[in-house]
Amino acid sequence: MSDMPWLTILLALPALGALALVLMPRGFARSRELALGVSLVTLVLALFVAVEFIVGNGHIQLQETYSWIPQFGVSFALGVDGIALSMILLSVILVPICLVAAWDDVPADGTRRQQGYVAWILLLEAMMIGVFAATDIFLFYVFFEAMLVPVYFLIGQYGGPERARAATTFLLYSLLGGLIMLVAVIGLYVAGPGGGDGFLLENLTGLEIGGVTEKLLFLGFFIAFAIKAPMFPVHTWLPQAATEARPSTAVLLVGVLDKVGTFGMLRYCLQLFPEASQWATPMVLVLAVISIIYGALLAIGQKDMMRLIAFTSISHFGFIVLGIFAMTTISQTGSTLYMVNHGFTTAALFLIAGMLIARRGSRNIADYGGWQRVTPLIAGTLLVSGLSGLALPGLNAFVSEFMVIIGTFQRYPAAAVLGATGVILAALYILLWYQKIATGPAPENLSSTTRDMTVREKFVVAPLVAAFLVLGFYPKPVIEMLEPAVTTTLQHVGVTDPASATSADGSEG
Amino acid sequence: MSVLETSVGVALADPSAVTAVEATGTSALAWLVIALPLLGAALLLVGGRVTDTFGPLLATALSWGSFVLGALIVVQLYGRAAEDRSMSVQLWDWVSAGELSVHAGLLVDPLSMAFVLLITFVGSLIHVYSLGYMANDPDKRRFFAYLNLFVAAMLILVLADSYLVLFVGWEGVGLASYLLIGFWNHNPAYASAANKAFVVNRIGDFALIIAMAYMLATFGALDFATVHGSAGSATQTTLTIIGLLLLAGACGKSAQFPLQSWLGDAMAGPTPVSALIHAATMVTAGVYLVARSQAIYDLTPDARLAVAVVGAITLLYGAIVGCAKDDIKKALAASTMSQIGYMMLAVGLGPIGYIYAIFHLITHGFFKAGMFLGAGSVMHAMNDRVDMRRFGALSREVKITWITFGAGWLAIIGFPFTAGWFSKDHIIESAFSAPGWQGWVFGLVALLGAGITAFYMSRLFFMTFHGKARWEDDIHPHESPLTMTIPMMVLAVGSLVLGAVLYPTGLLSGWLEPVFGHAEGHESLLPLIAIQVSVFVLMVLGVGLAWLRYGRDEVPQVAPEASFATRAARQDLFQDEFNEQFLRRPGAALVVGLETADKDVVDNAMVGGTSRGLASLANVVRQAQNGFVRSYALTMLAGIVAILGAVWVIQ
Amino acid sequence: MNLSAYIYLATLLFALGALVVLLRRNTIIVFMGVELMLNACNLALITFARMHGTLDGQVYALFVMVVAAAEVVVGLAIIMSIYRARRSASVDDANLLKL
Amino acid sequence: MFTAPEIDYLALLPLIVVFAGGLIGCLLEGFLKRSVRVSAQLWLTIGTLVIALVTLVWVARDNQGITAAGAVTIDGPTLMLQGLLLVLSILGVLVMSERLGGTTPDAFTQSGVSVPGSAEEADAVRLGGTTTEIYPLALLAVGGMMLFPAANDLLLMFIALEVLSLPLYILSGLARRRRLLSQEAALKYFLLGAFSSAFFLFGAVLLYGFAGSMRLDVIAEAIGTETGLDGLLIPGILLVATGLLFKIGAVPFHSWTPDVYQGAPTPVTGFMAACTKVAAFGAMLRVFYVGVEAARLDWQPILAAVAAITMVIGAVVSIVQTDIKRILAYSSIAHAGFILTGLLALEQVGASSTMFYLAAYGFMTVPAFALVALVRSAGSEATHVNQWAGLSRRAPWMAAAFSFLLLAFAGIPLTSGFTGKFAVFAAAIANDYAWLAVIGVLASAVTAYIYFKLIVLLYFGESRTDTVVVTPSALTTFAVVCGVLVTLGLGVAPAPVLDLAANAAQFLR
Repeated sequence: MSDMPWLTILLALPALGALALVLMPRGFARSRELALGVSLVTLVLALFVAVEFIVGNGHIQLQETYSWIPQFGVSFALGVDGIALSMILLSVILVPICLVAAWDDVPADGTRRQQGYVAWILLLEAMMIGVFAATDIFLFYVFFEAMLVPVYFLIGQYGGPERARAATTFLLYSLLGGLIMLVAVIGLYVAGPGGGDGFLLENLTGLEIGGVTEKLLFLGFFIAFAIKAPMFPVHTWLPQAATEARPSTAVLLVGVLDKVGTFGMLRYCLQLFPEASQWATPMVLVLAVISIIYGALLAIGQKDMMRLIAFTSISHFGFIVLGIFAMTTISQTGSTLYMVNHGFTTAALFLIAGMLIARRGSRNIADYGGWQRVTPLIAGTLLVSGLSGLALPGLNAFVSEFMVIIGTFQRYPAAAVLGATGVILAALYILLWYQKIATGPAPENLSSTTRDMTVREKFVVAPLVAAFLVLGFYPKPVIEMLEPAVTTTLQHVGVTDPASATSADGSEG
Repeated sequence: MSVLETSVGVALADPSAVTAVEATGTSALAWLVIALPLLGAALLLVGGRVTDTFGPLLATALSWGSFVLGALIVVQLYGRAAEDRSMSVQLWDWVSAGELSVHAGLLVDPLSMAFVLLITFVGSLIHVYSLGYMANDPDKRRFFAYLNLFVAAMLILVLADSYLVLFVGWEGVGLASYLLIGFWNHNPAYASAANKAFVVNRIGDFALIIAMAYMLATFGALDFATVHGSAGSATQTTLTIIGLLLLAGACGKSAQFPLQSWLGDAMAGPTPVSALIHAATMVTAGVYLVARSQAIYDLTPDARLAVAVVGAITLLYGAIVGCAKDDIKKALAASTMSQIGYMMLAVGLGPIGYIYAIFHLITHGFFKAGMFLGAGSVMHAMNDRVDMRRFGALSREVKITWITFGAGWLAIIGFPFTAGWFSKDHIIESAFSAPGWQGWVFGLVALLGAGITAFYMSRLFFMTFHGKARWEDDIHPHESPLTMTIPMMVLAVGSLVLGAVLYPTGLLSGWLEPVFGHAEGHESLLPLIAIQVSVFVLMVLGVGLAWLRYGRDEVPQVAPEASFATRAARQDLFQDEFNEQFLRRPGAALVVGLETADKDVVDNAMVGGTSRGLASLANVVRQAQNGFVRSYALTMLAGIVAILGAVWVIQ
Repeated sequence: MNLSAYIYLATLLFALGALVVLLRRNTIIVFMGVELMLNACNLALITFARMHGTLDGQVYALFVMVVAAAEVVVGLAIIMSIYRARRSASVDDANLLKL
Repeated sequence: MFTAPEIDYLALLPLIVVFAGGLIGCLLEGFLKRSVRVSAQLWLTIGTLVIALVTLVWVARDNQGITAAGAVTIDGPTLMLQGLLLVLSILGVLVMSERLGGTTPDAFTQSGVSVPGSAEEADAVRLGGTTTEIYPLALLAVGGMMLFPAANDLLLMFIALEVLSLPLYILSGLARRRRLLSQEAALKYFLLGAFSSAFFLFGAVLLYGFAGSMRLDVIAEAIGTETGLDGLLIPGILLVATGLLFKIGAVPFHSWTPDVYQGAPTPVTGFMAACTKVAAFGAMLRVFYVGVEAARLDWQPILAAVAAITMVIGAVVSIVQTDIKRILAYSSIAHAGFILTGLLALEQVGASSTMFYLAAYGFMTVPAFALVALVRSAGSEATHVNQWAGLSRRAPWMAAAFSFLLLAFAGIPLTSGFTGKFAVFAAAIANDYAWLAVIGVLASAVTAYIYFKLIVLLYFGESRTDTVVVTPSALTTFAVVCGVLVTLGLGVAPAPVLDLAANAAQFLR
């Protein structure tokens, strides 16, 4: 069983699904069903992969390496550690949910529009799997950049009125970051051992490049990831993109795609450039803390709910980056867990906001009010998702946010305390939003046909809420998957956890 | 876990040394105490309309189930030796990474069980009461779901065996409180009140999170056993900081100064909620937290002093505000603040105060819940009016309510031999025994507070039940149904006799001694009898003054113009104005400013600036592309000359 | 006479040719400027051939002349057609394509 | 004194075939009647090119060497570039032959000598005039192009330059529509081309003065020895470079590019853009790698500066263009800069990356211009960007193909554009030109803006009713499909071609 090229199959499946959809005749009526089927099969397959994965081993597993472009030193190499696998699982879980949520986004009008829509989503899924599974830096870069295209079309072709501008801004930002990274990618190869497989991660780890070169290479990678993540001050594309994108697209964009940024920081910045990472830590921590507070404050002031969610994500990404660069086992495990949790939380927020928008036809928060009385279930699940967003204990995000804060505190108390103020601000932006949407007298100007959640929408929300609870109360399986990988990363960086001031067994020993 | 091999005597002198053994018997089912109401909440919320009919009853039953189970556990503990009454129930490995290892675990010990009994008993009574009170509310099912959720969260809070699990309950009760305050959120003001409660609480929670971070960094663990066990090895500064952070957390939850502002607004919730959450249980969580963290506070007099100071300030603050409120629920809320101030003061006094704090907490849970339920009953009678200036002379109309409320009133003003008398007098006495100047200050504050309490509670009582009827025209007061009155009666009995049952018999102090240790004999600044007499005299003065002004005299139906002091008290000593002026407005301005900055500076400079720069550069360069061949040739020649020139310069 | 003088002359001629291209408006004259530049090259070629004492340069010059002639054919054809269309031989009039 | 030089006819066979084909074409012009001329010429031309390609692969490859008195080198780079030229010109000729259902190639005037808009012209149209001379002209140009990189002698290089340029000048002026623009383009191209070739010649003369021969190997030997005329070396090199830089359209010798690209018949533009660049870069490679490599310290900085400024200007100015052909022209300028970056790296990797990029660029440019020619408004080509708005709805395949090519231009991974950029930047970084690579990626990001603006327009713009996409015949379709497939193939599996380029990158000196 383990000889099977699991990851390649996993990657190819949605890609082939997308191809099949494109090849279907114009006006093919079952494209949504086909896409959903493919994504579900992918999900099942991914679960098989997860079973093959040996938990507790921090190294890269399920490796496959094929020579691809030996002249450049490029291999088609896939493999996962716990972090990558968790992100892949997040992706393959979210895609079917998004497909169901997007069921009525694009009507089947006899053209290829609907086919295109779901095909792009499947293609995106393939690339998301690829970007997390790649263990060759060139391959990673290829997916990193190629991924922009499906998103670009998903936003630009199927988004809101300002979609063209949003799509372009998104693309240029990401492309700029990516291209800067390209220089660093090449530079890294030059600094490395070279050869026909010189881009393999394992060949580039532990190079001890040192000096200015390492710092520059680090910056090349970091800038790309910071844009992707996105961190202050290179975040302005996200609110635009998230606002104009369809909710499902926004979920995949913010929930999964942006994680490539933080994933990259962990996997590439830290692991490849340990010295430079430590050199850059103060700067990064400052940016992370600014992101947390800045994103949260801006979220409070938003009038457009999609923008609001986008800004909350900027705040949350601040936490993730904070945890990554605090470089303690707890903080990094927290950050990686946060990456998973944030995926679910944001998905729920975007999709439920999308349900509201579909009913009211407006993203403007002020157009709502009293909807708890009209659509109690939507309002209720919105609240639950919001509570997850503000990291209420018992729901998923709490565990990770808490771990980030206390883990960071072990090494950088000031950053942790400043970052933790995000906890207070989160309560403000979520609850004020919920208040404006759901509370107050029942709206009068609403057509009587406005229905509460449909069965389809229940299928969208139920797994997400289930994920909140499971990850909130029993995150252990995920943590066990993540922690060894984090430990390995920290070993590469050469950082050990700070010991507590008093030994654990205390004076009574 | 290994059982400690130290003698019992030492263990009692150093209560943190009590090591929990793995729970057996009924105690092992402690998780069920939490699970029952949690299940109720889940069923009612997920079940939807199907559960409309039987949901409320089910919720009530499950709550009682918890109480019964809690009682059985207490019985089991009682059967064990005093030092063996601490048991742990390990459920599952919750969060473990690196040094952090937190199990979802419960600590069943006398302190937690005391709370369990209080919560489930009062909670269940209030469930019953709500059956009547909410009978006609269309969202009754949701209400009971939230109530159950609250009970579950509160039980998690008190049963937790680590700060992190405690925090789950801590925020869980915050959530339940938020949901219930905003239960009638079609009124925008109520929704705002709910938000305010949550957000202010979050400030406290923030401190608590940092406290936990500090603990982890210091002790490498978050469970009570390790943290308390190794508290002695931490530096004084560390302990003080942790103590202050925990205090800040407690202030948020218990509406202590300076995070007190939300409690008054929280009265927006249905009255049973105010009784259960904002009087009897949740708001006392801060006191529980400090008491539970005694091992830390014992070692840091500075933090303890801060606790006492906060308690003393709040005690007076609440009392003063209580004197001026005309809204019956807000007056009760102010009184709650004040009473919790007493408890905080007591825990801040250290070992001498812990037991009295918990004692007062329990009695207060009874009498204050009783009075809130009474207030609810009055509102029920008065078509949900809350303005006491339009009450009066209700004693005849709602007799049961009047009597039960009277019991609570007697208890809170500290009428001799009622429950409140036992618990509050001891706190005042303990306050006088604090060392140095603290004894005088805290003692006198507590004493003064007792007098003011007597005044404002009597004011409330007289304005509501005595004097002339000042009802609005369409009001026809009527007594509440049995589902409401029976809980009130039970609580009234508790208010009167609980003190006598628990204290003189040594029941409570014996029960809690394994946790808090034996209270050392202490030197009071004043003789005990002097204190008791002064308390009594002050009480009589307070009641008398209130009678003169609100029982005998005509009470104006509209609040008259008043002195600055009265106006200040009516407006909660300007707490909201302060927050508005110094927190909300600058905050809002900051948000607006940042929003503009994000658009105009960050986006504009990064994106707009770059694109504008490039476009203008392009427009400059393209001027050279003017279509004239000769101009192109000139460009080329210029290029050649430049290149040759450059080479010439280089060489 | 120093051979380098011819080189300077050739350079001068070349520069003159370039200036003609830059300064004159008539297309034919502009083209003549280019021819002048080519012929300056020829002069230089021959001079260098003389300097190096080989015949290569002279042969090169012949080639260049042939090429120049071919260029004239094509060039004049283009100039003619554009002249017929526009009734103008000014290079500055051909500036529809710009920016 | 003169001895008849040895000439290896087998090595020159492809060249001979092409020139012979061109001459036969000229004869056919005279003898065939009008009605059969078009197809006869087409078949002759294609046949000639195919035969040349076959002889190149089967004959010339086995007869490498320096021949014809040291004037012609048939070596790896020559063969590679000649082969590339042949394939590209086959595609180019196919596109030129597009008749769109008419009887004559659609893009070309039926009577080049007639005055635009005159009665003469109308008569020619009525009588079914054809401009079949484009075929021999194209063949002769291809011959010149093939000779250009093979020339080991600057004089031969000059002649090849003229041989390739003169037919192109004429081809540029033969557009059927907008003839004034076309003629103006021809004039500009001609005057500036002649001007620049004069500089090239003068440079060659100076080098002759320096070394006593125009043969590159002699010049190479002379560098470093005292010749008495050392001062001529550097000006000579730079003037020769000027002539070549003009051909590739490098700043500041680029001014002609946009005007000529815009005015010339679109298929010619495509042919010229792709093939001229290949030929000119081939010549550059030979001059700089074989001839004056030893003096690299003098010319490398200059060329680096030119490359940098070329990338920047090409990229920046492209963003304010509103005409598709001008956009592609500026893009070709920017691409010239990218290729120069690779060329600067020297060594084998410089040559191989340059050649690979040329292949990639050629295969995207020809089909791109072919597609441009299909978009019509009121009978003539609609090249203003606004006329392209919303085309995807009416011509999904055309829009998809063009967008894909734009992605390749932008250098998105999985297209040849990315592989090419990677190759040249990698070469540059490995040889201490990292700064140039940084400028390169920044310029790429800027150019991406305009490419994606076009995609935005194609897909997300408001559709215009007066713009139509004509259905191409099999000729264009074949060329476009070929180009797109190669572009994809070089992106996904470039290893064989990279191998080829690497093996071919050995110059005979």
